[in-house]
Amino acid sequence: MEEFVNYALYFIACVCVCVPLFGLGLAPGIIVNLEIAAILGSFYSQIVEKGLIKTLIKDKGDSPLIRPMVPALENVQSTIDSIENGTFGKKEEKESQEEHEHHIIPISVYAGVLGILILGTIITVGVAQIDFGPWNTVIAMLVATIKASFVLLYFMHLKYDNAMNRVIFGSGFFFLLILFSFSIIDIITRVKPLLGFTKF
Amino acid sequence: MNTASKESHFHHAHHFESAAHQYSSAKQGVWLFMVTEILMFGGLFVAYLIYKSLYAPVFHVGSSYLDVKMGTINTFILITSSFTMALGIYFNQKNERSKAIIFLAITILCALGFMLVKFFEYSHKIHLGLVPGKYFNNPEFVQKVVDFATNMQATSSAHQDIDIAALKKIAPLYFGFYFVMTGLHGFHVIIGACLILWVTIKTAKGHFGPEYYTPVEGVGLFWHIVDLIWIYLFPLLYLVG
Amino acid sequence: MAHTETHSHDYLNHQKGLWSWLTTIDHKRIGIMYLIVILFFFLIGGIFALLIRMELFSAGPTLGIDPGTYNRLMTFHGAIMVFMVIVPGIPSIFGNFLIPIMLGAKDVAFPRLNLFSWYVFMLGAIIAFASLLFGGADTGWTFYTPYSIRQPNGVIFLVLGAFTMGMASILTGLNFIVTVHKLRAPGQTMSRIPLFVWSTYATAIIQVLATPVLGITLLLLVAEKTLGVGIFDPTIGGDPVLFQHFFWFYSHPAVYIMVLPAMGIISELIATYSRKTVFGYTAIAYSSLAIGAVSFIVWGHHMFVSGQSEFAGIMFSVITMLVGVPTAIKLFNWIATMYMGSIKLDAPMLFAIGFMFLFTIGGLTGVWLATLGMDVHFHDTYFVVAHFHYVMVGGTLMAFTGGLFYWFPKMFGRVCNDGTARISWVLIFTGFNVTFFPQFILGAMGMPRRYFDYLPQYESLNQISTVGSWLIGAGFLVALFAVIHGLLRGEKASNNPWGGTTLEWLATSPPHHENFEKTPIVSVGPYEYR
Amino acid sequence: MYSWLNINLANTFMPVEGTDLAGSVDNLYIFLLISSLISFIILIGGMTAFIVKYKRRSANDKTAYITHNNLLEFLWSFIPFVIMMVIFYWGLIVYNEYRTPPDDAEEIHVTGRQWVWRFAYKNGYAFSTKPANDAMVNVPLGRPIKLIMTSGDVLHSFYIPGFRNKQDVVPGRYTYLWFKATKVGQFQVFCTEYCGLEHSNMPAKINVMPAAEYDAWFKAYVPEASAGGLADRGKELFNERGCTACHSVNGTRIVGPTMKGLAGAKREFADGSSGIADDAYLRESILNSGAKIVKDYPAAMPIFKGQIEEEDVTALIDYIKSLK
Repeated sequence: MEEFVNYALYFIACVCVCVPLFGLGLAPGIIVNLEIAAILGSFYSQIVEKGLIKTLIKDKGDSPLIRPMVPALENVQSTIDSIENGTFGKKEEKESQEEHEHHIIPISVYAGVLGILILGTIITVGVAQIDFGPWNTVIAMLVATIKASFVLLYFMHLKYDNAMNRVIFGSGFFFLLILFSFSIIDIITRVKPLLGFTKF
Repeated sequence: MNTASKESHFHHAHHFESAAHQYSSAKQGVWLFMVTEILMFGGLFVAYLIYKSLYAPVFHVGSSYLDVKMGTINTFILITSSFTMALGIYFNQKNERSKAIIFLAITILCALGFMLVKFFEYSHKIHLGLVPGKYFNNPEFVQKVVDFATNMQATSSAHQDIDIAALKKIAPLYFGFYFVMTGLHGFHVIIGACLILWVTIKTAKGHFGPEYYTPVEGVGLFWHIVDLIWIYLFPLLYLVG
Repeated sequence: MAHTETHSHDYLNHQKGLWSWLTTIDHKRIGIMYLIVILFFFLIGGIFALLIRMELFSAGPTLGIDPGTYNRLMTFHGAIMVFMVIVPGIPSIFGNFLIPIMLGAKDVAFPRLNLFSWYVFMLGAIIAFASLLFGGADTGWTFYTPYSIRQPNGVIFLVLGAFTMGMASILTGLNFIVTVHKLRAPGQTMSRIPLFVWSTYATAIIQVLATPVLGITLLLLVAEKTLGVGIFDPTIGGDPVLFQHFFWFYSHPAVYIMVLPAMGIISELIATYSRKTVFGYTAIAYSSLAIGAVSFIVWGHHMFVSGQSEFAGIMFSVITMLVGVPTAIKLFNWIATMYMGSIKLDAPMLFAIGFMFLFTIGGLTGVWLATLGMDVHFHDTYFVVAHFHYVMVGGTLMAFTGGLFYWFPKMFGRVCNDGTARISWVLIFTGFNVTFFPQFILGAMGMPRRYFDYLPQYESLNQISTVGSWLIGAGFLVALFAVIHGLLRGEKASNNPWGGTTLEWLATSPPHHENFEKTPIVSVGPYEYR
Repeated sequence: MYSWLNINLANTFMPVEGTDLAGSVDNLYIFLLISSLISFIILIGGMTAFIVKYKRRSANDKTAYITHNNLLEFLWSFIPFVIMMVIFYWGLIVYNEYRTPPDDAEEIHVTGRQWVWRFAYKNGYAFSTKPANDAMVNVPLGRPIKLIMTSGDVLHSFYIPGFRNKQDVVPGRYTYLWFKATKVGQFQVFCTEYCGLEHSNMPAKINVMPAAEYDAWFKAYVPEASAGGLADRGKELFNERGCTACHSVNGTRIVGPTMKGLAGAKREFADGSSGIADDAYLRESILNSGAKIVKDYPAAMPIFKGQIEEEDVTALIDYIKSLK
């Protein structure tokens, strides 16, 4: 009996804490911030008049409890300000206006990225031959992520793109994470899987 | 900054304020479509990871059947094609049309090369009978899975509860995943090749210039996503089994 | 259209001939084409519904059809209504027609893509109906494996049809997100766009992020049926519960795709007919996004008794309670909008009141089904059937009909006869309650759903329910008559017949084919009733 | 548990309670019903009051410009949240009773197949619900029973409205459901997960007997020694795999053709061809039923290829041939 009850209480606590923190801490982009701010915003816009967050940060900013929350609170405040004074939507327009002349990356950078990708492939294949047991998976995924991030940043110009596109792309992985974590939470509690990390 | 420079007779669409406005809208639209591609392949990766953790022996022996040499060649092909695609866009931006056509053509050749290598891999597996579910008849593979599972059970106590008899029926599952994932990816490579062909023809006809090259960049983004998916597919299937 | 040639550059008469319609890239014409097609599918889905209710009139086989045909009727009623009427319904018709006008834009961001998604939608519908030639599908609209794997090939066509229509849904969602981001009128910040645009924006985000997972699930199902891949087939290692996870990961956000645009329409109707600024604009706008965000992490409440583990059940139950809060916020805000307003009970407002009435019942019973203790008894009984009809028919279709009568003058330049529309409301509202409230009781008494035949003790309530379904059928026919009559002989409509303040009422009705001669400058909120 | 809550009026529609658990579910049901009724009356009552009070009197009434009120909005989002957490927690307590069977529960094995339930007791007594017979699942009064359930082909769901209990039956693994009956009598069982043609014709009955009578019945049963012949093994399989659901052995037609006198008889098929029902035909029809469909019979037989071992097929054929 207790096992279920404390599971449930533990879970309620973690949902109420991690959703705002996870959202604000990891993904500063506009949509994810907006959606998490939506949950916070719908309470703040109801509970907190204007400026209470500012006063909260100003006078209690250094108390141990509030200090870690300060960046997150500023984030929410800046989002609400940008929405209130109507600069929210327009911001990217201005950004893309300055970036008017389309950003052209020199060939040398492309060549450099190609080199890194080829090197990465050689490393993964090489490392795969040696049997590190459980660490094989971790290394392979690490190298693949590095290669993927280079392709994303330079070949796909994500580095010079505005924040909205980065957020759009990030939200895809975020929702994949949700699908995987909730399905595996169900399956782990039913069937004992052999985690990829076990030594074969 | 007039929106229509002299050589490229480009006028931005009537419902946009300026060329930059149209460009950033189009870019955002393409990025949104890339998210749907990631989510679709992501669903497959999630299913693969879940089943790999459920039936580890089947996936371990299965991946040893894959030819890592061919996989590596394919990875090199796709990476170079990604590079030549990026150059194709670069020269279009610089308005050097002939160079752009050359690099786009190389990208299409790489795509066809990728499909050729895949054709050899597939025909080799079909010849061995290592095909999904219904049509699977390779008892030797099933036997290998069973042997591997039994010695796994013998070596470490953690895996006592593997149901060996069931593994006999589950063995073809690995090749089900292999053919669905690489097949869907191969289909996207073909779509990419056709799109690049369409863009090369438009480049030849001089529709693009430093002012307007959105279709090339859009197709480029799609091609890089296809390459990105293969970057994750290759280690998951071939190396990490 | 018998329409006087006063000014020919409104979008209906700007160009003539069928070919100009089939190759149009004007978002208004595409909205009308979606309207015609979706009303036709709604008619077919409705006929299947009436046949099902007729069959369930009495215990034994009533219409003399065998269970196989009944199961096909049940499957096609579900598939047509979900994939062809309610999911594309409000976003593609009213979203396409109104969002550019409400934002003061000339068209959606990608007009040709808009037309392409209409053709993809039609292709999907044709493929889905082609399944009738290959033995039809009798798996229910949820295609649960391993049953759907063992059925004739008709299932493959229905699944591919649903996949293609999902593709059209992604493209429409993509189009709306970029339109809302990039094509707002000068001075129109995100807090000055109408609430209908906010809710369709939240819907578009869900469409883009949820539908691909449905795409891959249906593709895997087709691979399962053709190649026997074994991912969902338990005899060769698959896990049917995993199919349910993948299916409901899309299908629960899909029910929010269905209801969020309806909430958007209700915000518009209540604001205009109470002639009062909406109470808690930011709260309603943020609630749409909050519902969109939380809808992705609650799908497990469809699987409490499906063999899903207890811990996952607890987790999904607590998060489903979270989703209830933003919905409750919206309901309270709408009612607060009516406070101190000046309410005129025209037909669209009647449909909005009907929505509030039925959606409240649907929402409250939803909380019951999210409670673990109750769902074990109520799952897969007629209680669930009543719940989702209250939310979908009572919610989305009431709002859809209300929206149709509300924006009819703007779309066609003519006003529908208000009396006929009110009669149709009375018929639909009473018929609906007579049909589906007894099903709550049937569910409590334990009658399972998708039953061709039932025990005699359930007969009397089923008979009441069938009579109610005739009333709904009559009600929607009267509504259809009101629309057709309005098209042909409705009296000319002014630009702003109902006194609305959102941008579309500045345009002429029917609007200029470029929406506005001069792009309007927005300086105030959307509901400024001073 | 809460006597003042136990208003029988609200309880009339729920089937008769067969277990204590059903009692606590009904209390939760009454609490939910009343709380929803109150909130419905507040919401819709408030709305109708506003509609009547603020009727539009003239074409251009002036209305109050109220945009928001923070305290009110906080109240009506925090209070529903608290109520919902209370409802969740009460539901969790009841759910916990559902899902933690006591250790001393007696086990009965249940196998769901397309359109038949098969029950097997610890003492070897086993029976199927089809062909329709009056055999019922005998269960002792006041002692916990745990049903270990699996499915032979597709998803089914074992639902006992009287006990307010339901659990899906998933092929390929075991799911369980437990109850402690507190009222003697018969309780209806339905299949609630859609499973095809006869989904609505797959009932069973649980017969709650006084404990002493149950124990007597339980000991009285002596499994008759099976003669061990192939045909007997075939007969056992014929019942065990649910063939009785569609094929009779006494000449009457159910869904599929009868087995009586089948071996060696001439058969016309749906595609107009005909043939003798020899061993090869029987084997093919068992493993791949779609191959030859007999004229004017539905093609509703599941595919058994890959689900029945070779020697079981020969045992079945032997049994069919013994049915003259």
